[in-house]
Parts: sequence; C-alpha cells; structure tokens
Amino acid sequence: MAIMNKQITIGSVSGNDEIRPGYVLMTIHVHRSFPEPRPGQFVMIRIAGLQEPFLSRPLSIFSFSRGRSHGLVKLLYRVAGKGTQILAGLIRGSQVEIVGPLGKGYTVDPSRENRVLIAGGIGVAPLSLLAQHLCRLSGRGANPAVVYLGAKTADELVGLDQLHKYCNSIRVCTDDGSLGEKSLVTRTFQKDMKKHDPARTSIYACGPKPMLQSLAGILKDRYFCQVSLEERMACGVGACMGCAVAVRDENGDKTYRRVCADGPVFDLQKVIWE
Amino acid sequence: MAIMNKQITIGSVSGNDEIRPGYVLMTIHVHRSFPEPRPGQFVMIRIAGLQEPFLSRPLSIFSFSRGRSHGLVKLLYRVAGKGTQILAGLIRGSQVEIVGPLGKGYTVDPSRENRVLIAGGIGVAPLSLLAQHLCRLSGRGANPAVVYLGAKTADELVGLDQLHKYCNSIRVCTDDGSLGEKSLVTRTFQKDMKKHDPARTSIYACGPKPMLQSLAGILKDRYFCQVSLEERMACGVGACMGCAVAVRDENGDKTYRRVCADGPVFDLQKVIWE
Amino acid sequence: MVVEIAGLKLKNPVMTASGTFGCGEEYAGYVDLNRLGGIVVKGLSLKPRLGNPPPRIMETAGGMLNAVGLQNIGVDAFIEEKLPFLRTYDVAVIANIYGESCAEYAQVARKLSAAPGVHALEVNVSCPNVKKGGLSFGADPKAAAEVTKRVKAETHLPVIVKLTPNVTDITVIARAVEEAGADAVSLINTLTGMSIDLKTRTPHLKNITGGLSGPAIKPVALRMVWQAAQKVTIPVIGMGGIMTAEDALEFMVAGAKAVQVGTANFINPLATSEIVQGMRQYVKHHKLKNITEIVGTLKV
Amino acid sequence: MVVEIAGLKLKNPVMTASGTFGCGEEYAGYVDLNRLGGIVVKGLSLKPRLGNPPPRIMETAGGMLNAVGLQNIGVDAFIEEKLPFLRTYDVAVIANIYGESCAEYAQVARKLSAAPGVHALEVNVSCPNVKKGGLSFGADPKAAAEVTKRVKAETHLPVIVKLTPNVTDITVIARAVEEAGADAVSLINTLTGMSIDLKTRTPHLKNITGGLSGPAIKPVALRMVWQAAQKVTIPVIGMGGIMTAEDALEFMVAGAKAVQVGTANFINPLATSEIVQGMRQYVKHHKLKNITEIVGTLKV
Ligand SMILES: Cc1cc2nc3c(=O)[nH]c(=O)nc-3n(C[C@H](O)[C@H](O)[C@H](O)COP(=O)(O)OP(=O)(O)OC[C@H]3O[C@@H](n4cnc5c(N)ncnc54)[C@H](O)[C@@H]3O)c2cc1C
Ligand SMILES: Cc1cc2nc3c(=O)[nH]c(=O)nc-3n(C[C@H](O)[C@H](O)[C@H](O)COP(=O)(O)OP(=O)(O)OC[C@H]3O[C@@H](n4cnc5c(N)ncnc54)[C@H](O)[C@@H]3O)c2cc1C
Ligand SMILES: Cc1cc2nc3c(=O)[nH]c(=O)nc-3n(C[C@H](O)[C@H](O)[C@H](O)COP(=O)(O)O)c2cc1C
Ligand SMILES: Cc1cc2nc3c(=O)[nH]c(=O)nc-3n(C[C@H](O)[C@H](O)[C@H](O)COP(=O)(O)O)c2cc1C
Ligand code: FES
Ligand code: FES
Repeated sequence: MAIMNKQITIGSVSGNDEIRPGYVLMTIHVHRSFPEPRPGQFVMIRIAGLQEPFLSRPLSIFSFSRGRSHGLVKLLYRVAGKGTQILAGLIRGSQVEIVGPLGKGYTVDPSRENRVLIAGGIGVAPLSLLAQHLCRLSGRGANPAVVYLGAKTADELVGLDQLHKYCNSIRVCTDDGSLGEKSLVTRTFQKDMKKHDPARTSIYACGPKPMLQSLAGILKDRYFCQVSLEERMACGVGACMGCAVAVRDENGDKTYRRVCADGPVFDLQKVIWE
Repeated sequence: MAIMNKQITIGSVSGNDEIRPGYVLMTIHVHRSFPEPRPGQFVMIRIAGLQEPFLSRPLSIFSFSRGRSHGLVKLLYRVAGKGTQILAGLIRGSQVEIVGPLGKGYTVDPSRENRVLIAGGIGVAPLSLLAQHLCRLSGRGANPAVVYLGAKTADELVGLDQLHKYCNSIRVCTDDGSLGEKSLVTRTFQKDMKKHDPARTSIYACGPKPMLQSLAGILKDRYFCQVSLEERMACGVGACMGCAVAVRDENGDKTYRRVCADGPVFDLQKVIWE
Repeated sequence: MVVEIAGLKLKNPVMTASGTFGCGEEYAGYVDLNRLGGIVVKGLSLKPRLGNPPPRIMETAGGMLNAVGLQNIGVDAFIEEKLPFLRTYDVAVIANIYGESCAEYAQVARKLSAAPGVHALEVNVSCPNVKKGGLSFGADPKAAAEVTKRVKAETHLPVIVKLTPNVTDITVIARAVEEAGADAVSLINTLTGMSIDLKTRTPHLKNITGGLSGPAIKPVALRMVWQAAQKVTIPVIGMGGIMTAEDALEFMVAGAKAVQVGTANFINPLATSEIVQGMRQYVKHHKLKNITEIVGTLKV
Repeated sequence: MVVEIAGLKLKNPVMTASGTFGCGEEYAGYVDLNRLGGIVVKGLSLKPRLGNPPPRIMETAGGMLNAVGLQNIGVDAFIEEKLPFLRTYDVAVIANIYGESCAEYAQVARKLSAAPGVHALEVNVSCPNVKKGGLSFGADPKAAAEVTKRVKAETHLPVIVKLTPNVTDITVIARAVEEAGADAVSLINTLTGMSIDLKTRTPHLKNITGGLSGPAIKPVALRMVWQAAQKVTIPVIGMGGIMTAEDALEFMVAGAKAVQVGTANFINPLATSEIVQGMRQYVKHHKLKNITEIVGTLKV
C-alpha cells in the first residue's frame, strides 16, 4: 500500500516582481517541512480558494531554501497567457496552493564529470536549481558546469545573476546580439562541442521546442542529453493522460509518455518531434 | 439620443476589515469624478480582471466622501455566500471594478419632516447614507431622523457608530436581548408608532424580507414607507429582467418590476409578498 | 468591417444577443449604439408576458442560469414605445420573436414587418413552453421548418432562425430551417441547466430549470457553430460566452459571419464596444481588407 | 454512509470518475483509497490504445476540454499490472469499459468478470469513434440497449451504463438501457466542445473537438440527473463538475444515489477525501441515519 505522504502546501507570496518586461520572479513562503525538490522538478500552483485560472499551472522550481521557520520556493516565469497573467497580478500576502515537488527531475551521473547546461529563454528556470545542486555536490570554488544561456534579446535573458552564483563559466548569446554573442544558443554550443568528450559529458537542456529539436539534430546519439519538456497539464500527477509526449519505447516503437509523471525530464534521443 | 455619461470605475481597495464576525467594511479609493450617490443607490462590484465570482455583486453605498484627489466609497456587507466571501478575501491594494451608482434610491419629501429609519441587520447599509444625507439637509445639530436599528444579536448589530454621527435618537434592539431592547425591530417601532403622525412621517426601511413583510402589516396604508429590496442581479442596469419583484401596478394588477432599475426602493404598500 | 447577412448590411459583425440588452436603452449611457453592428432586442410575443416568478437567475461557474420566461411588453407596445428610441440611432435593429404556436409566430412577424425601423427578424425556436407535446419547436426539425416557413410567408425582412443547443445534432435542425427558407441561422441559445439550494433542497430558480449562458458554454457553442457552418450555405451567426474580441474572432474563424454578445454585457457594460474596437485592431494589425476574410478559416 | 448500487455495497456514495483518477496509484499518496466509496478506473479497451496525439487538453472557463482518446494499456495488462495494486485496498473497484463494437464490449466485460477484484462494470457508451455511422452508441437508444444486453449476458457483475449528455433527451436513453437490463446508470459524461487558437487559427486540441468537464457543466449535469432519476427506477449515479461535498449533496438531492468526482481531482488531489468528510459532517449535523435519506428529496 502506498504511503500517504503527499500534501498540498499553502504558501504565502512574499514577492512577485517583474524582473524584466514579461518575466516575473515569485517568492513563496512555505512551511519548513516542504520536501526538498530535485532539480528539474516542478510544482502545480494555483491561487488559494479561486477557480480562475481553472487549472493549476506547472512551473519549475527555480530555487529553494529552507530556513528555521519556513521554506522559500522561488519560481521564475514568463507571462505567456491568461494564467500566468493572473499569477503575475498577485500582490504580497496573497495565498497560493502548491502541489509538489512533482516529476522525476534530472539525474546526475557522478561518472560524467563534464556537465553542460543549455538553456533557452525561460528554460533557465529548472537549470538554475540544477546548477545550485551541482555546485553543492562539487564543493566550494569548483566549477560545477559549463553553461550556455541564450534568449531572443537581452531583455528576455533572465536568470543570469542566479547562475553566476554557482558557475563561472557561462556563455551568453542572444538572437539579436543585444547581449553576449549574436547567435542561437545551440550554435554557440555547437562551436564548442569538440571540447566536450561525449563519454565524460552529461548535457542538461531546457528551452523552446525548436531549440531542443535542433539540439537533438546536433547531438545525435553521441551525447547523453536530458531535456525538460513542457506540455499543457491538468493533474500534474500522472492521472489524466493529458500531458502526453511522443517518445520511443524500449523497442523503438512510438508511445505516449506523461510529461508530469514520466518526465518532465526525458532522454533527448527518445523524444519524437511531431 | 441618450447621453453617454456612464462609466465603469476602477477602484483600489484601501481597507477591507471584518468589523464583526462575518461583517466587512470595504473602503475603496475611486477617481474623484465618481458621481455623487443618492441614498439607497447601490453599485455592482467585481474583482478587476477576474471572472470569479462570475456576476458582479450589488452592494448599497454605505458612505461616500470626496476629497481633493479621490473619492472614498464605503460598502458594509455581510459574508452571505461565495461571492461576498471572495470579496472579503481581498487585501489592501486589490483592484475592483464598480458600475454605479445605480438604481433610484430613496426620495426625501421635504413636507414630511418626521423621518423614521427602520433597519434590520445589514439593512443598515443604505440607511446610513440616507442618515448622512438627511443630516446634511437639516443642518448641524438638528436631529434629522428617528432610527430603529435591530439585529439578531449584538454581534450582528453593525453600523451603529456611523449612525451615531448623524442621529442622536437611535433605538437599538436585538432578538436575543444581547444589546438594547430584547425585541424585533418592527415591534419596537410598533410600540412607538403613536408618536409618529402619519401625515408628517416618512418611513425608510431596509432589512430581511420577513421584517419588511411584518412592517407592511403594521403600517398598512396609513404610513408612507419606502423600502429597499434585494433580489439576485445579473446586469444591475435593467436589461436582463433577472431581478424581478412582484408589485401592484397603477391598476392594482400584479406586475414584475426590476429591483435594479425601477428600485431598489419601492413603496412598501405596492410590494406583493409571494 | 461591414458584413452582409442575407441582404442586411451591418456596420460590423457585432450584435447584442436577445434578452441581454433590453431594447438598447439601458446600455445607451455606456455604449454608443451607433457603433454596433446590430441590436437584437429582447424576445417579443404577441401579447405582453408577465414572465416567470422570481428568483429568475442564478450564478454558476463561469456562467449563469436564467428563467426570465420571456417577460416582455408585447409586440404592439414594443412598436409604439421602444422602436421610436431605436430609430434615433443608425443601427440595424433585429426583432427576436416568439410564439406559442406557428400562427402566433406568423402574427408577430407580420406586425413587425409593417413597423418602420425593424431590419430583420430572429425567430426564437428554442422555447420550452410551446403548444405541441414535450418537445420544443427547436428540437424537432419538422416543427422548426414549419415555423420558418410561416414566418417567411409573412415578411419581406431577412429571417434568422435561432437554434437551441439542447439537441443531439444541431446540423439537422440547421439544415431543416435552411431548406424551409431561413436566410441565416444564429446559435446557440442557452443550454438547459439547473441549480439547487442545498439548505432548502429547492431549485434556486422558481422555474426549476433555466438556460445556461456565459463563458462556461463557449466550448459547446464554438463546436456547434463550427459543425453548423460546414453543413449550411446560409450565414451562421455565432454566440455563446463571447466576452472579448478574441472570443468573437474565434467564432468567426469557426465559421460565423457575425456574432452576438449576451451575458458579457452584464459583466461589463462596455463589452460590445470593446469587442468592436478589438476587432478593428485585429483587422488593422493583420492588414485585412475586411474582417470577413477570417470567416471559416479554421485549419483542421 | 453505506449505499448499495445494484447489489454492490459502497462504504459511501463517493466514487472517482473514470479517466480522472488513473487506477488509483497516482492519488494514493494524497488520499486514503480505503476511505472512498469506489474507484472507477480509466476506460479499458480490448487492446492497448495509444490515445490521441497531443495537445490533448485545454482549459476553458470553469472547466477543461480533453481528447485523451482513451489511452490505456488494454484490459489484459490492467488485470495483470493494475488490479493487484487495487486489491491491496478494501474499496469497490469499478471497471469502465469501452469497445469499438458490441462484440468488443462483450469481450472486455467477459475478461473483467473473470478477474478477481473487479466489483462492477461501467459501460461507457458515449464514445465518438465507434463502428456504426456518425451517431455514437450512447446517442441512439437502440444501440445503447444492445450494448447493455451484450454486456449483461457476459457478466454476473452489476452493470452501470454511463450516458452521454450530448442528446436531445437523456431520459429516453436512460429508459432504453434500463429496459435492456442495466443495473444502474451514471451520468453525465463530457459535453462535446471545442477551443480555437486564434493566433494559428487551429483547434487547441489535435483531435479538433474534446469533452468538456468541470464546474462549467454542473448545471447541465444536475438537470439531467434530476430528469433521469424521475424516469428510471434503477439507481442513478451523478457526476459533472462536483468539486465539494455541497456539490455532491446537491446531486443526491436531485436524485443520485451515489456520485463520481472527476476533474476536481486535478484541481485538488484531496478532493474526494474532503468530499467524503464533508458528507459525513452533513450527516452528523442533520442527524441523518443514512445519507441516502436525502436522495431525490428535491422539493419542486
Ligand atoms: C514541467 C513544466 C515546467 C514549467 N516551468 C516553467 C517555468 O519555470 N517558467 C515558465 O515561465 N514556464 C514554465 N512552464 C510553462 C508554463 O507552465 C506555461 O507557460 C503556462 O502554463 C502558460 O499558462 P498561461 O495561462 O499563462 O498561458 P496560456 O494562455 O495557457 O498559453 C499561452 C501559450 O503557452 C502555451 N502553453 C500553455 N501551457 C503550457 C505548458 N504547460 N507548457 C508549455 N506551453 C504551454 C500555450 O500553448 C500558448 O501558446 C513549465 C511547463 C511545464 C510543463
Ligand atoms: C440593491 C441591493 C443592495 C444590497 N446591498 C447590500 C449591502 O449593502 N450589504 C450587504 O451585505 N448585502 C447587500 N445586498 C445583498 C448582497 O448583494 C448579497 O448578499 C450578495 O450578493 C450575496 O452574494 P454571495 O455570493 O455572497 O451569496 P450567495 O452564495 O449568492 O447567496 C447567499 C445567500 O444570499 C442570497 N442572495 C444572493 N444574492 C442576493 C441578492 N442580490 N440579494 C439578496 N439576497 C441574495 C441567496 O439567495 C442566498 O440565500 C444588496 C442586494 C441588493 C439587490
Ligand atoms: C437573461 C437572458 C435572457 C435571454 N432572453 C432571450 C430571449 O428573449 N430570446 C432569445 O432568443 N434568447 C434569449 N437569451 C439567450 C441569449 O440571447 C444567448 O443566446 C445566450 O445567452 C448565449 O449567449 P451568451 O453566452 O453570450 O449570453 C437570453 C439570455 C439571457 C442570459
Ligand atoms: C481527462 C479525462 C478523461 C476521461 N476519461 C474517461 C474515460 O476513459 N471513460 C469515461 O467513461 N469517462 C471519462 N471521462 C469523463 C469523466 O469520467 C466524467 O464523466 C466527466 O469528466 C464529468 O465529470 P467531472 O466534471 O467531475 O469531471 C474523462 C474525463 C476527463 C476530464
Ligand atoms: S498532467 Fe495529468 S497525466 Fe500529466
Ligand atoms: S439585474 Fe438585470 S434587470 Fe435588474
């Protein structure tokens, strides 16, 4: 029999600031018993007591810390539509309901010491927590990962400050050259690729579909790359079959997996881009 | 052609305090151009940008003042169900949308100088604005009205402080005697009735249906009494025919009138209690 | 943004839905009626109707139930008391009509056709309290066709038939009234629903059941508009939960040549004019010659 | 709070709705499955089904659309992989079944009837992709009755037939399946709806249309449960937008002997257990002997 250990967390919004036009950092006070999230995990969040937006929204955990009296969950999100717009309108003191941490998250293979993080746009959110995690694993002063961080414009390049806390090797690029190199992040990485020995390298990526798709083309099956995927979600826990993504199963046949429960992190080479 | 002079007001909640268990006083900053409300008028209020609750809620204007930079609308409401519960949860700084002032309000007949206000429970809300108005009309120091204020218990007797600003003749009663006389407000009034000369008296009442119905029985057609009625509303402006109340028309035949547009104030003797 | 529905020119595709905008007077202080595509007035019957006893409305999740019961002053009083006001505006006036029998529909249609300032008729065949058996006119293709024919025979005005969604296949009814001569169909009317007061164990509405409207029904409305638009060649007028210009445009993409805005007026008295404005912006932004270019362009 | 549905004893009237609770595993960490009245597992077909391509879901006002397309591992894998887990609980397990033909329904029913730990069958006759013509089994009283008979012939288990709301008169279908031997009916399944992405002018769902569920449909569901309960003598199981104990109790007052909770699970993983608890409080507060006392007590 399953252990009943899962709960709904009531959190209190202690900050919800537009750090860039259309990008918001939400800080939520939670009970200190909030389970330690693994990098790549997410929460389903909704406004307490409201049914609008009707479905909870999946957001990656951007950062987590635990103090004496409470935990602090940070979410970094882009205002994409109605739901995130309403979330962005929450003022300090508002109550939110959180289910999570959910999903399987990234796995860290200790034998692959060369870690590469590739983030496109808001895809930086789950990779930030991963950077924090890798930093802790590898100890002070070490450089836990090489980061490639891209966005359309400087205005949309978020999360850099946070990443700088953990990594000192960060390559920044923008589509229009307004910050860092003028390049797609996948191209910037590709130019560097030779530096990364496939056998020793673990790649972690998150970003828009076209970016991940092009990354799949670049990496082929020579590199092991874990990607965090997004799909619209209803339940977030694996019950509704709503968040299907097409992947190849063990026999190479197409099947649908649940982003929420079987992912959100998948082996890039298994993903079928429909 | 009608003049297009009606607007929707965006207000900012500057206070929303539970003054008694289940009774909330909301203070809303509005633009200083907010039209001067007549006593008995109401607003349709909703949370800006939200569709929950779906319909706006009608609330009487409890008090209004205009400063240099803005107007202050106060609403006094009872948490009756889902809608008022959500309203009660609004924190300082929340934005609300207001349509109004709406409805016809009470009329003040200068020839009937003896004014009697009879309020049951939250029915005190529109009568408070009326008291303020009468006080202004009759000048400083005068006693503009005799007030009978009743509620189930002391805990549910709200609005007394506000009334005291304008009237010094207030008879208080509660069903259980926990404050003032132990009596129904209609009974307390009835005992006093002889003091009020029908020809010189104008009665203004608001309260739950049973109270108004019993008042109708007490007053018969000897007194002129204006009552403020409540019905569920959708539009608040007279378009949907949702807020029907049965009244007798000029010929004494039953017809339905709109509480929002034809009322909310009606001649008590015309109301048909179904 | 001019659209033509069966010979009737509308300045733009945005009309008010019957029963939600009175006869225009109540909203004239909020909205410039001259900027609307059309005003569909509330349902008119031969004789004045008292309507149902209250409570008549109830809120639901994302919508509302109503059982107004077609309270109206009757077609004669409408012509005398309401039309003169509407004639002061330069806007298409569509009279929504209702009868307890085919003969009554015909009579109401005849009277309105003779009245100056009525530009089209919308025939409400989705009413619960009609003469024949349990089924309403609108749920039976034969009865719906019969009403359509009778009304057509009485009028030179364009005839729009308004369909009920409470049927297994709305396209069957749509085709039946098209064949009977309808110049356009409008859909959807309300879904029949119910709401219960647990405390008293009584229905919230005195009428027991009522019609569900508002955003809650939008997915059903969009689906039916899309289905109907593929099966008839006459124009389809779409409605059901339209709150914003985006909603309205979605109905047009699904196949509606024009739209009606109902419950939204209650939530936001400026809804219609904001929708017209939003459509105009869309036309500009997408450099369309006319908004009608998007009608029925859903890629499936 | 025990209720009996056609010989099947439930600890309380609260079941999970098919397709919204997986096979119980996903919510077992949140809810003590032993405290539920029953678990209706997700729709099972003879062969495993891949389901529809994504996107499969879309939010709507007060509800959601889904077009999962009955993705499931097939009845054999269910018996082998999922039932053992469910058998570790002391809870009624109801298998929701689906077939592309009457014969398939019968086969699935036979297999499940032989499997230990299945306590009842719920026959989903509201599926769009079935063999015959355009109409689904559930919209045609004859076809619905036929499926019911075939399933009944294969099983000793109580047979619940789950009805679609996308019909003109649900009581006709309810009576048809009652006459065909159904032990109970459950309603409603989802309303067919649609949602459009204005930017791309494509449907939000790859499947174009989907099923609408959640509070948005509650008024329609309540109305149909009330109508059906008056026309059949077998128990009615109500569902559609139930979020709280109050909602559930309203369905019972309307005539449902038990209820199912669907979309609410997504919004609040604790929904079912909170509803059971709320019902218990209601029983205590109103000093009822059994919750069933309120069934069908609506005063009209
Ligand atoms: C596991 C997971 C983690 C995520 N983490 C983050 C995060 O940390 N920060 C962040 O900004 N966003 C994140 N997202 C995406 C985020 O959930 C969506 O942007 C959000 O739900 C959109 O809601 P909306 O109502 O604002 O937009 P909508 O109006 O619903 O949609 C706006 C646009 O976003 C797309 N969209 C809607 N929902 C999703 C979704 N679940 N996934 C992808 N696209 C969607 C729509 O197709 C549409 O194009 C994550 C998604 C998943 C599945
Ligand atoms: C013109 C007018 C002025 C009003 N002024 C005030 C006021 O100043 N202060 C105040 O507390 N209340 C006032 N009301 C009543 C107030 O509008 C309702 O209490 C409120 O809308 C209930 O909403 P809810 O969602 O909280 O309750 P619901 O869950 O909708 O209902 C709770 C209970 O209240 C009843 N109810 C719901 N709506 C109304 C309504 N419009 N009128 C009467 N009863 C209703 C329901 O039948 C039910 O019994 C006024 C109503 C009208 C029509
Ligand atoms: C209060 C109310 C009254 C209505 N009266 C009528 C009517 O008289 N005639 C009619 O054809 N439709 C009537 N309707 C239906 C609307 O015109 C419209 O078809 C329906 O509400 C769906 O659109 P909406 O969701 O935009 O409101 C009424 C709707 C409401 C809410
Ligand atoms: C994601 C999802 C999947 C569903 N799958 C099934 C199914 O497999 N079989 C079935 O009979 N009903 C299925 N349903 C319908 C529900 O069981 C229920 O009838 C409907 O959702 C209405 O209830 P609700 O509003 O409480 O969700 C599904 C509903 C949803 C939302
Ligand atoms: S969101 Fe429900 S299964 Fe993934
Ligand atoms: S609330 Fe619409 S007419 Fe009064």
